[in-house]
Amino acid sequence: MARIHAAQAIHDALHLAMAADPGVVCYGLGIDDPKRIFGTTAGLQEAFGAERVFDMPTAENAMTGIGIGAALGGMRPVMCHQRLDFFLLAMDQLVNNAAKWRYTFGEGHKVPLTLRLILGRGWGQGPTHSQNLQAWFAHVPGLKVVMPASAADAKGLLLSAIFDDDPVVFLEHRWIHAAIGEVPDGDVRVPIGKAATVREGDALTIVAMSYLVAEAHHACRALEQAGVYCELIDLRTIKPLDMATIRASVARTGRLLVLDSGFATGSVAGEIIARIAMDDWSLLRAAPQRLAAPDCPEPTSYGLTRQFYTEAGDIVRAAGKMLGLSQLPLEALPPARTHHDVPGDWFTGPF
Amino acid sequence: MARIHAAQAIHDALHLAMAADPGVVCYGLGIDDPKRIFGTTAGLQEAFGAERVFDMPTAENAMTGIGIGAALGGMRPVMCHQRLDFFLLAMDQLVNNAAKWRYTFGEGHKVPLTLRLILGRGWGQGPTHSQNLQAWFAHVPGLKVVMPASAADAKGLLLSAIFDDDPVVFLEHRWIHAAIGEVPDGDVRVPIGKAATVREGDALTIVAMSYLVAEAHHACRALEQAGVYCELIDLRTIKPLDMATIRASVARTGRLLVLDSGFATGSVAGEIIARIAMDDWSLLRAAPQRLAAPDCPEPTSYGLTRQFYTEAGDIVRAAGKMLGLSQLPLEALPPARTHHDVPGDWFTGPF
Amino acid sequence: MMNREFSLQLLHDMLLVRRSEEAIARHYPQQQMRCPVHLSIGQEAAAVGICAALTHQDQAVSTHRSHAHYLAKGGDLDALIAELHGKATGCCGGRGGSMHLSDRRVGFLASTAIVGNSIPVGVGMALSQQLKRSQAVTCVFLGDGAVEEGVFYEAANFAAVRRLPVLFACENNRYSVYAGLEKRQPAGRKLTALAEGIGLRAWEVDGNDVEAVAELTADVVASLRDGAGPAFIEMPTYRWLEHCGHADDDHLGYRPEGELAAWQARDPLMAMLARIQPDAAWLAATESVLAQRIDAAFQRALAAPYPSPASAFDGIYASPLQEND
Amino acid sequence: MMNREFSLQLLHDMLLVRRSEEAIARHYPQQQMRCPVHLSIGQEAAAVGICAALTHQDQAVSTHRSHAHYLAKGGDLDALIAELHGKATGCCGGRGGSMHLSDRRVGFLASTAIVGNSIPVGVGMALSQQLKRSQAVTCVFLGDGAVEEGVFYEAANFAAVRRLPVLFACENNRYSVYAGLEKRQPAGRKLTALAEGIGLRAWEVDGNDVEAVAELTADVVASLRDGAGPAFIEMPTYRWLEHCGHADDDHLGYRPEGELAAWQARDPLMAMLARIQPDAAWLAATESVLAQRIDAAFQRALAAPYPSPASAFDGIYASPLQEND
Ligand SMILES: Cc1ncc(C[n+]2csc(CCOP(=O)(O)OP(=O)(O)O)c2C)c(N)n1
Ligand SMILES: Cc1ncc(C[n+]2csc(CCOP(=O)(O)OP(=O)(O)O)c2C)c(N)n1
Ligand SMILES: [Mg+2]
Ligand SMILES: [Mg+2]
Repeated sequence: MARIHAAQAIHDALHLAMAADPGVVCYGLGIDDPKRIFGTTAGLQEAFGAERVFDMPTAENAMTGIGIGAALGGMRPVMCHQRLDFFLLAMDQLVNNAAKWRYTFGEGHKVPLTLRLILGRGWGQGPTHSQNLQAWFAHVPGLKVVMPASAADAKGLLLSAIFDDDPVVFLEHRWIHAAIGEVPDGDVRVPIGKAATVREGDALTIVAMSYLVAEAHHACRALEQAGVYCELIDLRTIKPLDMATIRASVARTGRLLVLDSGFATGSVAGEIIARIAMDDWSLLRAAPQRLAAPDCPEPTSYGLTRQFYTEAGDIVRAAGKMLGLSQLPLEALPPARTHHDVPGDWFTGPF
Repeated sequence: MARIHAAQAIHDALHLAMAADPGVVCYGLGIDDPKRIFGTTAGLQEAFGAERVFDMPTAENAMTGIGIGAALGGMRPVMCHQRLDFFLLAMDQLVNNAAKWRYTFGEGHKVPLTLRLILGRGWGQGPTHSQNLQAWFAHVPGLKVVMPASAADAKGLLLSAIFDDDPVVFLEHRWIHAAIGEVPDGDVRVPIGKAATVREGDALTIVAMSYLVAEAHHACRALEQAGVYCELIDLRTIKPLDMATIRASVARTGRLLVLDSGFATGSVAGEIIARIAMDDWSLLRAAPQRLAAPDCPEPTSYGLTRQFYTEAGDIVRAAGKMLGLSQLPLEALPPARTHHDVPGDWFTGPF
Repeated sequence: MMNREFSLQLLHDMLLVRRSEEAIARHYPQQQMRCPVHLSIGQEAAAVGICAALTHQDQAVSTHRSHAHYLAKGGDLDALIAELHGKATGCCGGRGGSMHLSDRRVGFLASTAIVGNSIPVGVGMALSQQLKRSQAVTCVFLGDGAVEEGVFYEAANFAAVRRLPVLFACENNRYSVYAGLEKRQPAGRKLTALAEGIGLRAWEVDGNDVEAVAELTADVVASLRDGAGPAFIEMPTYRWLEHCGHADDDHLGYRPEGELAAWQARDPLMAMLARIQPDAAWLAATESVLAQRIDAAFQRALAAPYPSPASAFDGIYASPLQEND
Repeated sequence: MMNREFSLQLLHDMLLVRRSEEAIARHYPQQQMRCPVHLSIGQEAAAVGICAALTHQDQAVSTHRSHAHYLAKGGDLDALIAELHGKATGCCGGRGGSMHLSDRRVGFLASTAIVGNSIPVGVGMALSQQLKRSQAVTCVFLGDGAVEEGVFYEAANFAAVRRLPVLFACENNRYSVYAGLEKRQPAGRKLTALAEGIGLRAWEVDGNDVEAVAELTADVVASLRDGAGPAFIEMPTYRWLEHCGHADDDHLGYRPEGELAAWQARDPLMAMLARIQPDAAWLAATESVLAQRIDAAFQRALAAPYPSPASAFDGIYASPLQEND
């Protein structure tokens, strides 16, 4: 066990995986550059050589197909993109090939490919450096999708992704890089497909993913000050959804609020709500709700972005409405950051 | 008014639009070839010249960006792909550029681009010629998405799409090409964003899109024989959703069944169900349901594809379950086609 | 000069492809093969000549038009015909159909229905071969249309940067569906010059001359095994039948009058026959064995069961999803 | 030889770009420009030389590194600086920030943050120019990294097929972020040879010699207006500061020792000063006017309001969505 931040945890997972299996190769723009993808690939090339750890041309589509081919050739490629948005160029390879070949061609065609896609937020990331398209990936049969919220899960899910025999989209929020927590030493994996109940309560089930789990924790703590105990479920895996865990919680609380960092329409939050409404209708005591990003491209201006992110206060307000609270414990929330567009005051740009 | 099939209606819309506005240009693989994209572009190049109607290199991504640039240059490009699946190559241009520029750059940057994407089905279309990814497009702010079910709507929605100042994804199901119906003469547009209530009833609201509307009609007719009157809503537009029409119907019926031709998880059907559950909880008298494609790549084999499509019988069964019918009027359905993988016995392949 | 046994093998393989494709065309109208088919009649020399230089350890990827590549790579005729029929005995258990063939036993990695999208996969396979210090190479079959996809360019660039053991085998039949080259590519541009511009070593060889293709490919593959870096071979050739389907479509007029006839006069099979003048008995025996094999393949395919509908949702994942419903 | 007035204009425009970028670098640490910035210090000659041959009717698209292109194309300094500050008075009302600039008044169509993705848009604009029988041309600015994207290749191919009036202006600064060319492209491959392989007319010119760039571009643009077909100009040049941000980062060691110094010795601005020896009074006056303009731009930007939060969701669509909620 060590207290480290998630960027370090990711780094550790990569080192462990490469040491454990000579088939693991890591590549992506900047993987061996001075910044080492926010530090996550530090020392990797030094430890495992330029053949297994390499930078690439700016050619996302072919490089994804090359990962598929290498995977079929027995490798376990881990490809990293500094923003998910760049990866829109590679949808053909991901969806038409990686996701479908095991099914179409049979057992000889497993595609153990891990795609680290980093999600941008804040500091003028703007319309094309901030998209959270987990709903797209979740819609595609043949893919698995994970979104860690904590340092331990970042490590454990990345290890699971790398050693999984299917393509796994690992969605890595830029703001969780700084999340600090206890992380088990060694090759300790977090299973794909299992959500975690990170707070218990009986008033309301809050389901969150990735960085929103941190905001939800703040909200839950504040609500507890008002005597309202919410159950907080960290999804961790987006596909497959761990509906059993969500259902069991809703059975206790009768109320469901889902947080999603993606655009509202067609969000994973909507899918969860639909499934509960379809399959567990009788468990619900009130209309389920979601808080998601607005259906709007994200602007760059500091003056415009505040409304684009769900924050603890929004969660408290939504919970209050669902529970009919007359008074909201907003003052129990931690003081707001000086600037809404950075993870903390220590952050000085540009990314 | 004329009784024509939808392929002809699309053809007529293209001719009308090109005649009305010299800025309309049409391009796509095969647009001027002997098959003329299932007949939809017959005579177009002869009438409007090779400058405005042209074939293209097999280069979907750049050709989409070229459409965006031409649109910014004052044209109204209509690009056609014989399968939606090919268009996965162009997600960057569609999502990062077309969808976002009006918002990012302001008024000078309207992108009146129409994307005709044809959805394959049956006759061994297999995993990469059959995808119905409307949920993806609906998730993207800045896009509009339409899916006609009838000949009249195919014409009217295509005209609206072409003359709309925003990018519109026109999802054209291969099996509606043969749909025959009365189609108004001339430039008669069907507004984007309005669903149509195509059958009235009080027992159950069925929402469908595209070819599924035909299956739903059969199901509703059979259910009527059993004295069960369903309201059938043809969505027509996928983005924006006409929730007002759906809501008003659910207010009458209290029951909602949504049909979707896309993969179930993350489907538009799920979004509709989630919205009703969130916003109109009190209207529902039973758990809403959906029938969608399985979360599985579509195989090629005739022996495997039957379960990949929702048919009238499935709809009757689902309705029966929701309504607690003890007897299902399955015998009132029209006789099954000899082969499930073709729109009719007249179809002899290959596409 | 080639040794005669090898030449006869080339001739045999071309006959295998030709007769198989002819049989597919013949049977197709019976609607038992319910999937799009893209036949290679007229293009056999390219497939056979290239594959003659490859071993089963070498890998190949291909396109929508892949029957010839599969057979030439040593593929299983029965498994091919069954696959076209969507049967459980097909090389992909019926899931792939004509446009998605694969058989790892013979190093036929995959063919796909999205133009160009198997190209980088082949390059990735070559990357794994290089990383494993294998002597094997990968052959990427592609058409003149696929060259237009950016993914070809991107993949070729990477192959050149890493000097990967990959051969781009381009059958330039001048058409992409019904569209001639002039609609799609700059007038007068040579594909070999394009490939060289990107950084590939490039050759052109008569795609209807199986011996020429085989000879050149043998040299090029040897150089690939020596680490000389990726290569591109352009093979001008011609498709005789319609793009998709079983029929002759010359009446449609999308090709200049007489073009097909001129190419048919250069039939790669007849040219090879004329050149090596096989013994008549050998030829008759070969034809008859092939006819029987092909016949048997169709009979077996027809008799074989469809995959069980209960299996339709199996194997989407290698490590199964545990939907915790 | 150029006429002196024109040369002075080139010098002036380079000074404008240099001093503006220097001011941005100076102010950036104050964290009022809360968006990534990619500065062009060292690369001014390319931007200015190219744009000198373009009119406001001509269109340009650009990349993440577009301040210089925007200013050289006649862009509004105040609107640029305000945009970097996210203010309502910015050329995109603050929505775009440094990586998404646009100003249709001066034919600056768009710059984007996705490498390569403005390229086809520029080609499409050229298509509209051709269809409208306009004399205008489109300039597509791109970097040596963007060349690796398949979309460049696809777009260039189409431009060549249709002989579109498009100029690909490639600033080859040898780096994509921290990665040198040798990691990304085949050793020894010339970009001009690549471009010619694709079917473009291609030239290389010293990207640090503004007069040479301007002269060549004037000829090339004239040929574009005459319908000679698309052209590619490679301009070797060098970025002095870090890829993204305001600082010098030579200590990071990703560039060979002395490389930056050697290029700084070939400072395009100093070279031009040395060559045309402007009158000292002119120079002093120019510098002082520029300093004032730049200062004023920053003051105005700081004083300007942010766009109203209430407007955040306006204008997603040109024809508004009527969500029938
Ligand atoms: C991405 C994509 N775009 C378009 C198509 C439609 N299509 C199928 S085959 C084909 C022709 C390709 O031509 P070429 O590569 O020369 O192969 P050939 O058919 O001549 O063997 C096209 C355009 C497709 N399958 N995939
Ligand atoms: C599709 C995509 N991939 C990666 C990036 C990250 N990225 C931003 S700028 C850049 C460098 C591009 O290099 P070049 O085109 O030479 O331009 P320069 O920065 O040298 O001006 C990269 C890789 C991106 N923005 N978009
Ligand atoms: Mg071809
Ligand atoms: Mg560069």
